[in-house]
Amino acid sequence: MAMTSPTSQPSDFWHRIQAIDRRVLYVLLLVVIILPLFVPIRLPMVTMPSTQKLYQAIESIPEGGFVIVSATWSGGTRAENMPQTEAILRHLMKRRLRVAVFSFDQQGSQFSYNIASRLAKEYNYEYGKDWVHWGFRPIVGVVMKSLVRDIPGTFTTDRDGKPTKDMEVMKGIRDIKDVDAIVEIAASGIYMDWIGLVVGANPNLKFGFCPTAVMAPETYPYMDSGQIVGIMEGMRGAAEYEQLIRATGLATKGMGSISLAHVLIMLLIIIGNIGYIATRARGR
Amino acid sequence: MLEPIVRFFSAKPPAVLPYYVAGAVIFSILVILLLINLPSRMRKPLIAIVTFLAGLFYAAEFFLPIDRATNKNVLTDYLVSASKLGSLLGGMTLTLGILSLLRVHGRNIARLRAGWYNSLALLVAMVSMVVFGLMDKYGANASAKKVFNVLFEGMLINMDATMFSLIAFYIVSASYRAFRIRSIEATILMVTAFLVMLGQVPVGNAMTDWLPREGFFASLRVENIKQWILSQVNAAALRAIAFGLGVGGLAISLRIWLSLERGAYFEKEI
Amino acid sequence: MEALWQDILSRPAIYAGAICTIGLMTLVYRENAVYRFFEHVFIGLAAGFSIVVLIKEILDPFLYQPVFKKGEWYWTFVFMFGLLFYFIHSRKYNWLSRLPIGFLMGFAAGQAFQSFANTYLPQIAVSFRPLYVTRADGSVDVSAGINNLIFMIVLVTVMSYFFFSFEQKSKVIRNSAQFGRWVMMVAFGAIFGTTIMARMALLFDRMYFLFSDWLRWVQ
Amino acid sequence: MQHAFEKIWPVLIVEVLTALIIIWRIISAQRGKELFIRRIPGLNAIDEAIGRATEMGRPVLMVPGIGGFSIIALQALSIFSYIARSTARFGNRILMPVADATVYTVAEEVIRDAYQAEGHPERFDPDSVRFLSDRQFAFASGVAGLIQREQIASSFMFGEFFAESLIFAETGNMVGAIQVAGTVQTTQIPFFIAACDYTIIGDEYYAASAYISRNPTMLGSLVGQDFGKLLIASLCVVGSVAATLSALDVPVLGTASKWFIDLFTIR
Repeated sequence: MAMTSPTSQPSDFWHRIQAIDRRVLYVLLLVVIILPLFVPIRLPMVTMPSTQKLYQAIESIPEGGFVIVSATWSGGTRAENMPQTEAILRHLMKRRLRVAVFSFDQQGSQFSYNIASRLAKEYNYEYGKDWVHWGFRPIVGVVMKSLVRDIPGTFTTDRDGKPTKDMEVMKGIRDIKDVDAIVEIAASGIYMDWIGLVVGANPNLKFGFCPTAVMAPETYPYMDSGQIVGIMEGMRGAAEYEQLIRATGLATKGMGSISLAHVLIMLLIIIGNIGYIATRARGR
Repeated sequence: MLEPIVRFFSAKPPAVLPYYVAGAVIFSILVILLLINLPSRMRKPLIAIVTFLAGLFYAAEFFLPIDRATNKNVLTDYLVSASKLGSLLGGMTLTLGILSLLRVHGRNIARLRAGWYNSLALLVAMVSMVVFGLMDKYGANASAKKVFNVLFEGMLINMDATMFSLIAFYIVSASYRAFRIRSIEATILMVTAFLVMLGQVPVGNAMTDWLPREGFFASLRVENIKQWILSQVNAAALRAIAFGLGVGGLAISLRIWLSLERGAYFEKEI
Repeated sequence: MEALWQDILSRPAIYAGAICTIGLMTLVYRENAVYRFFEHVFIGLAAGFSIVVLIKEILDPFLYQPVFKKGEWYWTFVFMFGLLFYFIHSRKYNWLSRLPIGFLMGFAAGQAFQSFANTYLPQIAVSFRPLYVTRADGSVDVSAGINNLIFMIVLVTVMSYFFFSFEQKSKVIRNSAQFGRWVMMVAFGAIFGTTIMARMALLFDRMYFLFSDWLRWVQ
Repeated sequence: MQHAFEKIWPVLIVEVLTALIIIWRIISAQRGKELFIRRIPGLNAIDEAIGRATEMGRPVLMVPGIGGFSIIALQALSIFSYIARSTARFGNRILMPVADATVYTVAEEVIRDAYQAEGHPERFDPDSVRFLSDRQFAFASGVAGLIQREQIASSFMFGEFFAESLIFAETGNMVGAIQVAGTVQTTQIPFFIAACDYTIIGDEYYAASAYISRNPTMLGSLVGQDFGKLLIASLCVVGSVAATLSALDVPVLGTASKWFIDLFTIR
């Protein structure tokens, strides 16, 4: 299907639009990716039901509720997972819910701490009182099984090794029944472990999942069955979420770039085909 | 009867440990000397036996009856050791790879071939990563940690991300060039890619936002078309391909396990 | 100038990352001396890091610690067995390297039973799709039935494409295989379309790194 | 599913039966039964691609993917051994960057053997098979650089490929190489289709060595595999009929159908 580019090109218009130099395409791409960083581009946005559901689930948590955010991602998927983490934490802090962050990934632990502490400043969240970071926790199965029965016992210390026992944020939190929601931001199939080991243990627990766009389709069945309460799908989901909580963050900018890039690709495909059809029609 | 063997292979206190380790080394060397003199007609059967036994462990672990309560059988507890063994053996080949790098680039430098300075840069980068990486783990030097941070977080991670991101450029040129209505297959490929792209971005969704959200016409909204393609056609086709791959993989595994495999590596006289 | 130095020294990792990013990105224009240099640095760093990982995460915890800290002396045998790999460069005793290689192959092959059972067997029962579907309230869901029928047709026709030895003289099998190939193109087009999103996000992340983390032109 | 006895029936009916059929077909094929195999166009193109490299006097690239040492990598090496025999005959320069040290170790031997078997051991350049990096994108940067510097004429990519597939395929396309690719990572097939001249799909990959070598053992195995696939496909069809019957609540048959579905339901 991939024809090697023709060596001798007739210089007429229809042929030329079929063989635009790749460097021209690359410059165009760079322009559409960079532009929205500097010029805010507002594109029409339709919120997907999956994003809406996640937002409503968080909205329905009573004030002072306790939410666990797990950020199991690393640098490789920063582009999608960072805006998601930021959007969800922003919403939780806006609603003044108690937040506990941790990660099954070493890098994710660092990233999520940076994001949370930056937002904490913005929303006057006090560490230890309003939020806590439990740090990096290896071995998924062990942590999940144990947090169902005993949360303070599972996370005895925070990321700096300080004991969590007397922290105000953990007051009254004993086991999974005291948790209102868990949101996992991940680039892997870890949602299956949450569903298998944790979600069923508390019927009122809301489990939200924020996968990368590539991962998302395989999670739809679990939203239909209600095991996942809502899904924030890649950067696009994050952009929609930002719109729902009325914040313009990284995802809105990113989505501007990404949408324009899609439009660029689609236009190029159309142009190429017009040229192809035109030359073929003439060839007959 | 097994008791003395188990005791022999148990952990040993520091006092006698060196003797056991030295004994194991000497014993292994003796075995290797013996193998060196093995007549050639016995070599292939020996390799076949080793391969079979290695595979037998995992096969038996899977097929042996289990205790319902613990979900284990007699071999399950050894899985961890087996995977350590596998990583250790696999890891030991890395030195062969590194030797290849050293050979190719060492020669470039020694003969001052064109671009020898690049080879030098490669070796310098490698050595500094090893030195500071190990200092980072086993030393407590703050400035060493800082250098490691520049090498790892600053350079390596960003280089990973950059190479990864180049795919964005290539995906543009590839789709521009390949998605032409040249043949039925190319046309199908293009149309679905196009529809899914429309469903991916808000701009596309806005195009069909005038359609109702419920009822029959809702299924014509681009995001629903996209979802339908992914959940019905895509899922079914990928599953069908996966079944084929599963059976094919099983067949090759069987052939290798039972030393029935033929072709390049397997047919050579040794 | 002074201020620039201060800035570089205060965040050297960011500066190093930015230079590496730009250096590798020049590849899309064409292969050039700058790219070549950074490519070699990249491979060198990666090789160095692999050595570090080998020592830190394999040799230390699986060999040194068990043998010398816990007294599990028998791991010495594994190490000695692994040394047989190095006979690969010997002309005469080259075959000895086939022992550990055969061992690893056997290991990989033996796992196939479990991985087949784990990966593919559960997918069989999920493919049992009823053509008659009722909703919770008892009414008939026609579209779900049609979707299930389409699912089955796709599954079977695509599988028929992968029959290698049944003679494709039969018109039914040949048409089914042809249709299966077309349906696969639908699937591949869809994968292509969904992947674009993730790749564009990566490029955006790079630009964000350059313009925000490094240059601080964007907040 | 960690153990067979967690749900023994599907394991016996599908997995063990398939395995036995494959072994049986292999053994009967070794006794000399004539076997047929359908055309796989991508594999026929291998000779064409080598021929072009010979004409142009530019090197041939072979990439065995970035996966570790496994059955997939071994399969790639059998294909490359065939290619190396041709290049040994025609005297093409070859390049084979490898991403896994164990694969590299075996690959060097396989390629050297191929040259030996063709009677041209002197034409084998030990530097042509080289370990680059076991880190995905470091390897990708190295291969991309190699493709452009060496201006390769043809490129063969067989093995496990992930996101880097398009980097290889597009840079190869840039220098105008003829490209043939195949991988078991189905998510990468679209990118190979878009940028390569020939792509082999799905388990055509596992059929490749049988197709090229026409070795009876391998062909027999292929026939056995077809039976395995036929078994699974029929089970799916029967299962769907059963699911429909049980949804319609047909007396007797409905109950039998439920039993049948239960038999195969795991978890």
